Amino acid sequence: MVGSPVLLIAIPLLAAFVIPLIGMIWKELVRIIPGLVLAYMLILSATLLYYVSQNGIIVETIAGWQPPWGINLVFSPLTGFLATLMSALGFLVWLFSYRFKRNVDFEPAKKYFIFLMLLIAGAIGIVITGDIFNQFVFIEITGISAYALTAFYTGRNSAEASFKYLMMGALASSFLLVAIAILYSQLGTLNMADIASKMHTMNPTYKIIALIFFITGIGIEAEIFPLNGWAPDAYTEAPGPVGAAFAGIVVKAGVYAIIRMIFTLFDIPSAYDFLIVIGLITLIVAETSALRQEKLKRMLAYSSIGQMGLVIVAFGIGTHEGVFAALFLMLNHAVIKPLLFFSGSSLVFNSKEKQIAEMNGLGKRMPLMAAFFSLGAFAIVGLPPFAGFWSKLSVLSAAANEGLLLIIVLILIVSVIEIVYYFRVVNRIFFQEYSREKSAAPHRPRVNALVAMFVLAIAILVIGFYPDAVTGILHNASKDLLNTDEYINNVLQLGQSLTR
Amino acid sequence: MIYLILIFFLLILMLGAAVYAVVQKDLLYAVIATGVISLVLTAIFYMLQAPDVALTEAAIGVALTTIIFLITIRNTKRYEDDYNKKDNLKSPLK
Amino acid sequence: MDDKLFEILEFGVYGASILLILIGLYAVLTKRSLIKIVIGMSIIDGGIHLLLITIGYLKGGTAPIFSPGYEEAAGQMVDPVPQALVLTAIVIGFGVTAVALSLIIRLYRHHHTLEIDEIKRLKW
Amino acid sequence: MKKFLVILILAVLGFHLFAAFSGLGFGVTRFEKGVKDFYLEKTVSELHVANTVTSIVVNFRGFDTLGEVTVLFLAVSAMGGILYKRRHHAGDRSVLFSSSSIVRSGSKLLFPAIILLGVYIFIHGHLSPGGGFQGGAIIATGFLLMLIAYENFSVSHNTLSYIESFAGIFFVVIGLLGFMNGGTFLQNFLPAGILNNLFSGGVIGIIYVMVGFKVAAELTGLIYTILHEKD
Repeated sequence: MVGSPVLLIAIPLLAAFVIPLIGMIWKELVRIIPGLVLAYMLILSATLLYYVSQNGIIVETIAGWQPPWGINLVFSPLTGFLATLMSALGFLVWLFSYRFKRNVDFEPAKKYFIFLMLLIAGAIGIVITGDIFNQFVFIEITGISAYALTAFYTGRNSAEASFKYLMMGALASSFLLVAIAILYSQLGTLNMADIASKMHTMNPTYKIIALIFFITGIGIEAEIFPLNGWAPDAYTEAPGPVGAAFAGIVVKAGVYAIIRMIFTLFDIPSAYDFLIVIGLITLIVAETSALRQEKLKRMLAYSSIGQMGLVIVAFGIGTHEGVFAALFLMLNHAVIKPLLFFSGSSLVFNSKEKQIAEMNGLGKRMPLMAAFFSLGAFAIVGLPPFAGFWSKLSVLSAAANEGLLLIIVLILIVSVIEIVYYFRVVNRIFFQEYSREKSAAPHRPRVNALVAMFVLAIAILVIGFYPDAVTGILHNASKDLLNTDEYINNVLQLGQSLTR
Repeated sequence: MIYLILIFFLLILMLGAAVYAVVQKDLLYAVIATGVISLVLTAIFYMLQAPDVALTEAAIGVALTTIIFLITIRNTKRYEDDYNKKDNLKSPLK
Repeated sequence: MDDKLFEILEFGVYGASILLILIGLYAVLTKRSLIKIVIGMSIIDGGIHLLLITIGYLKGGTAPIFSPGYEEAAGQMVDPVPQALVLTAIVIGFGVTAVALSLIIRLYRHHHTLEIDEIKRLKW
Repeated sequence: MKKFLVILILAVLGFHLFAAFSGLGFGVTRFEKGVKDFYLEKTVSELHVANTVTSIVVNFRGFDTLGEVTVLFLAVSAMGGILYKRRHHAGDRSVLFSSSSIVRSGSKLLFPAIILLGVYIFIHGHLSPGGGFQGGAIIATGFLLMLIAYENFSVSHNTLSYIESFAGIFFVVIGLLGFMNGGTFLQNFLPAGILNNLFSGGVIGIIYVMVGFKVAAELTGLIYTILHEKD
């Protein structure tokens, strides 16, 4: 075995404590070390994912206590897939923002990369932990780094967006604690597998109350409908790469936490219908709001919320195909949305208000960025040769197999709305006259940013033309999510076999 | 017996402080009332056999939280906007 | 007599912690001063901590600390797990409160007001 | 109008919460096979730590504590970033109130005693109530007292940052040493000693002392940061 899942958490934390010391010696290291750590995490999680696909789930215990008693980390095909995705994306975000603020003496810039690294470590922690209170702690780590990153620019609006996010996040964590209190008072344990195995003994009333509190708590991170008021502001006011990290990493962790609760922990069948309903509402409200937006990043934020709604609908279908489609959507969204954020933030880099109207005619001045943006736009609305097409097709076929015609109709209508607002932007970029003052030099992204965008673009094309390259991993992952008994056995059996 | 009555008294005191903290327009008094809530919670935690938590709450809840609230009020302002300001009110803060 | 009072106490402790949570929620939802909102959040935290400790309480129990000569006393001890959780939760709550207050100071620097209605330039 | 709506919603929520929790029972043993009994047994028989809360916080659920000190670290860093101003006046500090000489001499007398109490509490974290968090917070209150009483009392920011970083590094490194020796992260690899001795519990005492230093430095830094904000 090459390493162990615990290193995915321990190494970033160690690096976060080391960086302030080393930064006193050579300031450049403040930016370099997080990148090295993220690259290490990427290599480690990829090799572990390969190992897991060959040999079965890794259950890592902490402090040598067996799972019902100690905290454990679960590295299964599903969690491994998400952890690999997050660390890969994290590395790309680091690469994009490497030369982001040249001046390291600027106090927030000194800490930007620490926050970014801990954001990703926290998100990976949410995914691979097997203990609900530990998950709460990781949610807080992710949350505080996200608040700090949102308030990165010293303008007036960023503090406000950050405060709004913080308020909702703090309320959410209180709700989460109440849910944990209810579960602990009923079952006397905090381990997820143990809770899942004892869940049938619990009084149904408590079960529903606990689930409601959980979903309200985690729904804030997952951006489900009534709880996503923070998202558009935070995405708009945060720096571009941070928006990409929110859309690609934080939201995925939140969605994972919700589906782990519903698929594994709580055996409430009606929760799946609830997921479909809430997902559809999120999808429709977000996409219609996106239509009205005038700022680019705000539009992307609403589009991201809508995509998450679609993911939740697909999970709510509940079959193997549905879960597969949802994971495929998550993968595609994690690849496409960062490309849109990267290229979009480069396109509106010099403009003051970041309006869509200011993007007129940029296709001639910044052809590469415009090409990347339109590639992302085509992919996310689901045009055939690109990545988004396959995932949307699999959602539709999963819904069709279950005979959920209403869902199909709604998804198609929403796709039309999506096409309208993305193509409006593409139209402005390519077919309108350049409207800003002529003297303004176009923003030229640096080499590292270009490399990050190239990697994402190539990933979109590869997934688009050879979807088989990823479907194997996704099928394994969805099997893993649906097989609750195996999860419980794998975690608790180790408890019996491992003796100290 | 006395013990139980004492807990009741503390709970009522705590709720009273909470209501006072919410309705009081003068933020300084509201913050002090929040500190009182933490102080009473410390005593209740101790009575419920949780000395570790009581120590933490005493140091963090009573001392540090109150002081960072006070510093914030000192750096921003003392009253909610619909507070009917009395000119002759004197206080060590502002 | 004591048993009767103890039953009322059950009512009282759970009721007080839930009321504390509700009072805090009321402040967060209706108050317009930013500092009041943060005060409300810390009141909610207090209520939840009390709730957790109450769940772990055992009638006539002792604190979960073994003194010399009483190594077998585990049966009469209160549940230590909620206490450990509350320890963690208090420290995390303090961190979040501190970040919130520093954001308030920065907002005040720009807007010179603490009223949420006057600050709200971003739409909800 | 809005207030009544909120009160109505809260009343419904409160009713359901109360219905849920009043059925739980108060002061009763609620579950037969919970994790609690295991912890209470193993803390005496294997870890030799008298304070069960300490053994849970540092060993059984030590990963939570690692996350928690990270949260504090993040909070301090975030405050530094959020409150950053371009034109930073080094000497500016908000003065809560001008202190009289009684307060000054009193603080000077109390300060060493408070520090000593804090150190005592986190060194004896595995024997008596208290531990790293409590001791660290008490030390921070000591510094707070001095910061309030003396307008020109200052703490070196670099020193705080050194203490914080080194304590954090030691925590993770001790965890990784356990990983290399015993096979799992944060595992105890030192002899457990005798129950109720100062040198017992293996790495638990060491980790809690580290947590104490880290929490003290972080909380002091936090207060220092917010106190140096003056417009």
